[in-house]
Amino acid sequence: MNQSIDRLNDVLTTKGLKAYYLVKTLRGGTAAMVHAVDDVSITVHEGEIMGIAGESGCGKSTLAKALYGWVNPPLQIVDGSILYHTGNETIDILQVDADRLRQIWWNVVSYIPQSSMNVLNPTMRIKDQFLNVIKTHKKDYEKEEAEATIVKHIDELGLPREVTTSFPHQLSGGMRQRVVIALATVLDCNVVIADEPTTALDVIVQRGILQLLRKIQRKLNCTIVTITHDMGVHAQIADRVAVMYAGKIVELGPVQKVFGDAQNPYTRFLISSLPKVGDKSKKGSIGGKPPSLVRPPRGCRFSPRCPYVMEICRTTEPGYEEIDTDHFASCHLLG
Amino acid sequence: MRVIREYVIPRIITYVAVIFIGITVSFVLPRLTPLDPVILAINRFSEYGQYYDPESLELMIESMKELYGLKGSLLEQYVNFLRRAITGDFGPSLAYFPIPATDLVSRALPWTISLLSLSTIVSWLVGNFIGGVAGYFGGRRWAKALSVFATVVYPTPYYIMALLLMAVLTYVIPIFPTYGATSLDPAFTLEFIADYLYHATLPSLSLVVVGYGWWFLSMRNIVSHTKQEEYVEYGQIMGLPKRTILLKYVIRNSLLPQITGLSVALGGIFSGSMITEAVFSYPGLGYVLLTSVTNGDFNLMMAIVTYSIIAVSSATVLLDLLYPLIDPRIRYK
Amino acid sequence: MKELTDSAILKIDNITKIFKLGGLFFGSELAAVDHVSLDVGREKVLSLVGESGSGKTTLSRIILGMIEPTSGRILYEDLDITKLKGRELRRFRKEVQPIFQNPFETFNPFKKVDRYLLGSALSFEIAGSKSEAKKRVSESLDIVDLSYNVVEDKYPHEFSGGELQRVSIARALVTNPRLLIADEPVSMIDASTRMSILNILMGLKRKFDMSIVYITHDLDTAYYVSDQIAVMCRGCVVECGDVEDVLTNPVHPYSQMLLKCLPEPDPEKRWKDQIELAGLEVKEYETAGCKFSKRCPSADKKCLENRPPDTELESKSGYRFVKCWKCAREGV
Amino acid sequence: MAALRRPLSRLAVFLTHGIGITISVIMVISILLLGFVVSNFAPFDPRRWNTAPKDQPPSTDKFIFGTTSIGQDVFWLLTYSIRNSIILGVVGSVVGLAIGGVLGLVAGYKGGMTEKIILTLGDTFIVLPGLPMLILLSTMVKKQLNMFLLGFIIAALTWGMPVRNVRSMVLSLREREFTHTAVFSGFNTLNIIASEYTPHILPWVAASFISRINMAIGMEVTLAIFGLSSLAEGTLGTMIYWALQYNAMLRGLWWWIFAPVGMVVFIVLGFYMLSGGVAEYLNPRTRLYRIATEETKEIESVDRSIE
Repeated sequence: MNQSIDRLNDVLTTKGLKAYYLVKTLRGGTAAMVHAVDDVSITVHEGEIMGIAGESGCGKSTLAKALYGWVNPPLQIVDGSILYHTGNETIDILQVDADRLRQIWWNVVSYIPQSSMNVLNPTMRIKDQFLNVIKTHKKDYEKEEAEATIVKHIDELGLPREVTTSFPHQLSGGMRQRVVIALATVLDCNVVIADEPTTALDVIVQRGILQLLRKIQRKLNCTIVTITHDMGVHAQIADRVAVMYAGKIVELGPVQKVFGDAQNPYTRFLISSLPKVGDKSKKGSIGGKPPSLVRPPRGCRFSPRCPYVMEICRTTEPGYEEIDTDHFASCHLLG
Repeated sequence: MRVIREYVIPRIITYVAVIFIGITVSFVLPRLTPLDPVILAINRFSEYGQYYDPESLELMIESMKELYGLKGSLLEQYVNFLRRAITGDFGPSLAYFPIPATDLVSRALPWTISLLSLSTIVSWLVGNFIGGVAGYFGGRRWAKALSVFATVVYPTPYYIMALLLMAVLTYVIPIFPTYGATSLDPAFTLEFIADYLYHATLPSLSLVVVGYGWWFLSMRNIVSHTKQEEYVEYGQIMGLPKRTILLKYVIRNSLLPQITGLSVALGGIFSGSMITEAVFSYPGLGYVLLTSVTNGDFNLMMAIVTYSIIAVSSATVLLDLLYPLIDPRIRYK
Repeated sequence: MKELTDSAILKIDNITKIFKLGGLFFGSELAAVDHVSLDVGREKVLSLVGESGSGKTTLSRIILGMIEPTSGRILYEDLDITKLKGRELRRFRKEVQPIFQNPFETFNPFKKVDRYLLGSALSFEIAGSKSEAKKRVSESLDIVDLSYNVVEDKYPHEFSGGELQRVSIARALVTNPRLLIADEPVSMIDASTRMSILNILMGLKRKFDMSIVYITHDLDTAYYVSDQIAVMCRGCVVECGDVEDVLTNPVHPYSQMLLKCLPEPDPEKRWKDQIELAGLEVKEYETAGCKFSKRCPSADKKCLENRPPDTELESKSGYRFVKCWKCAREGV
Repeated sequence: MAALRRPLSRLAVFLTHGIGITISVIMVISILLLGFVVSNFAPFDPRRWNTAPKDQPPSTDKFIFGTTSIGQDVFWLLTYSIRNSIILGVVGSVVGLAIGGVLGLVAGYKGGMTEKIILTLGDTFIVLPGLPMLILLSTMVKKQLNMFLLGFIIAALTWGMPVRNVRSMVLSLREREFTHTAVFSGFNTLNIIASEYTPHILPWVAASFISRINMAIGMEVTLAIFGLSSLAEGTLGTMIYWALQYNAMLRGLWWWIFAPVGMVVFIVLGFYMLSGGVAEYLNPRTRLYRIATEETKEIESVDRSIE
């Protein structure tokens, strides 16, 4: 385990966060709201790796963008707040103006986007892309000093020195991924949000990247929020895991509890249903398809596909209770 | 060096092939048509009431055939045409007899080249830059206004723009000369340059205005796609200032296809400049072509066609070779 | 590889595919598939496993006749696939059907889906008339738990990923194929419906004695679905045999590394040691010897320079090979 | 009636798709009406000289567009010229597009040596400066020049670009998975090109057909300025030629030069905006979105694009 969990001061908390997409249909022009993130309240402890799991279309990427404060139409925050507790002050990233937001970015929170294999500017050397970031976010920017920081940071992360002078297309996918991670952590920020950091990578390279993330967390003592659908990745590096389904958090807790003793049927399905080398037992799949986020089903959103569905599940939404220390779940079975 | 071997040599081979095919096509096509240029020329003369007795007519036809290089079979004509063409000899010009066609062309070429390069560079830079900015700030009103202007200007053919400019700027507000280049002989004196510019403004203006429309619209189109690229969004996520995003991310990556666009458009721009010269009687290749056409000067026409093909394909190959210096991806390969 | 005449429906015999990169005449060469010989057992599921760039998709494209191999041949029953023409080519396309990775790319977005279902039935003379074709199509749709009216007059975008992939499987079944080539059929499907498709594929082997080549980068689904497995690295088959043997006690260092890097969904089984990642992986194609030698912990000079031989290892089913100098020496 | 409802509703959506399209459709329709309908009502053959008093300025009662120095009624002459120029434009555009399109298809689908030869030939014609070639060719056939021959000459010089565009489209379509699905569903090459590829290639062909009309009209006017167009036949180019010959501008007969020049700009603008609108409307992405939202009342498909 990385840090002992007793140091419980939080670095990030969201209260009742609702982030919807406003989508116009062509025909009648009637606006439809896609409830991508629907009333989510989570807390992230300082110095931990927090995993957010869920299938594609469950809204975890939207949550990642909202946490970082990257909200552009058609996405809009309908309700709730996102509070960053740094040193002495607490900032709600959703309320700050553009300039303040720019200061917060890369100093308090930085972001590693999905498919980071092609987010580097193809016609700009890696070094210049680093310099751009440092110049924008560091108060007293000074070229030589910045160059020194880059080289030190690159060495620390075990990347070869000649990476800085090459262009993105000269590097392999895995190497570009590591450069993006280095880019996000060059200014020692408090929280790093990584959206699907290893999805497009091979198994061996993925392991290298995950171990790099753990090394960074230990060295910079920062907090990392990793978002991925791969439960194996969460089991390997996360301290705590939150499982999302159709825009809501259905379970959240320490990784041993969530994997060892999952309370919510969907979490249990996510962990147990997937095939694993050495286990030939027949795996079933839940019927139906992920629910529409435009008109989410009434009551518990998993009810149309849940094997333990009860009458109450179809009518009222289950509460979100703490069943065990720091282990939350929402399901009527827990009643 | 691998890059030279892999990138340069194929370009040179296509360059030679294009010129060869171009010249062959321009040589063979007119000869395929059922008409005989000599008979055409004779008819034109006889139109002015000139009467020739049969043998002198026969003699004239013989010598005309010699002058036009129409002796012998198609293949023989072709072979000795090539042999002479390589040395730059296209036979004498009929309209300005006995001056060799090549001299006329070499005198006119620099005018065309200067007019062409001047206006192409200006319209390329202005069109691309404004197009890029308008593409990036799509929604703004001034961007929409610029787009409408470009949409109106772009499809207008060169000579129509030339006529419009001529009407407005020489007739309605007579501040520019209606025709001709500079009356002084070419020298690098300030006075000559001022006079040259004074005369070249209108022709190049019509080229620039139409050219601007093309580059503006194509750049705005490319930028509207580039600004949705992932690396641009990541630049914004990193909170880089708008200016850096616009210049170093969007415009820099959108300019690359515009360079290849330039080499493709060169053929068209070249023809466009020729028409403008004809309308403004600017002493470039276009004007010489106009006179050669009105007098049915076959040799001069062949010389102009050959030189234009060489000029355009050389510029295209030059651009292709310059391209790797600009786009790092090619250079690495 | 030993010639397995009777029990193999498909024999890949020393296939190589070299891609030319770069200019018109002088480009550099890359062996995407490098002297691969492999047999697909009759009524067996063989999974082709490897990372991206291992050549597994290129090999599958060569089997389906979409790409010309540079050298070597492939025998399907008695036909040499690389030289098929006319009637034989038609028979091949009837009996060997593909299933692609992205269901939304498998169907032309502007065409209705049933065009391909009915088209397969009619053009391979499975059905004489449209009504007969419709009956045959309903039968194959039934296998994937879909009915004809669900499919009729529908555009591809009107289905969810899982449904459309099932339609794609049904289309492949219309011509009663003997061999299915499934290229990453479930990698684009979300987890909850993925299992239903894997179960359908396994069902085909039992109910219709069909052989399947299952191409994937995901070892877990390969273990679940297949009987035999071939592990590919940079264009070569480094180890192949029964899935039980290969995945529970792998012999080749590369297979061992693959299994070690699989993220177990169990917090108790976390990786203990750090692994060293190769600097710039691009050069691996050009190694003369074993393609994995640059990253292999027990590689020596011999591994770097010359190609390792294929050594047979004893096994219950008598079908187990490995391509590695160390294993050849120690005769594991 | 129901069968008619769908295309009509599709047309309605197209017309209201964008302000640009509506304007361009009105412009093009008015041009076609003028050229092919109104011109038949000309009281006499406007091309013949001295059929109207000379140099009359435009007046509302007799000559709405005025008359020329060679005794022609500008308005009726204009309607004739529009028709000829449009015929010429369509022939030049279609023939060139057909040659280039077919060669592009062959090059894209066949590949190998045939592709290299076709491409090199095509590239030559792209690089070749069109004007001198055009002039060279038309001096040769000056006497028998009619609209169709002129159209063919223009087509012979402008087939280069479509080869490249169609070839790259076919290349990318050939790599798409649904091509293999079609092959394994037993469809032959012709069927694949005809019914699988056309919905993807159609938008470009439609838009390019319209914009190439502009190019053909433009080339004819260029020829006319050099006095090489068929001067007896009435086209927009020849109107400008005679206006220039008689220095209409310097002698203040502005309406004689302005009518053809203005009409060329009007036609070229109308067709250009129409081609842009057609390309945008038929563009696969927007079409898919329209099909998706039209049919499914639910906007299920819209969800999937939003993680």
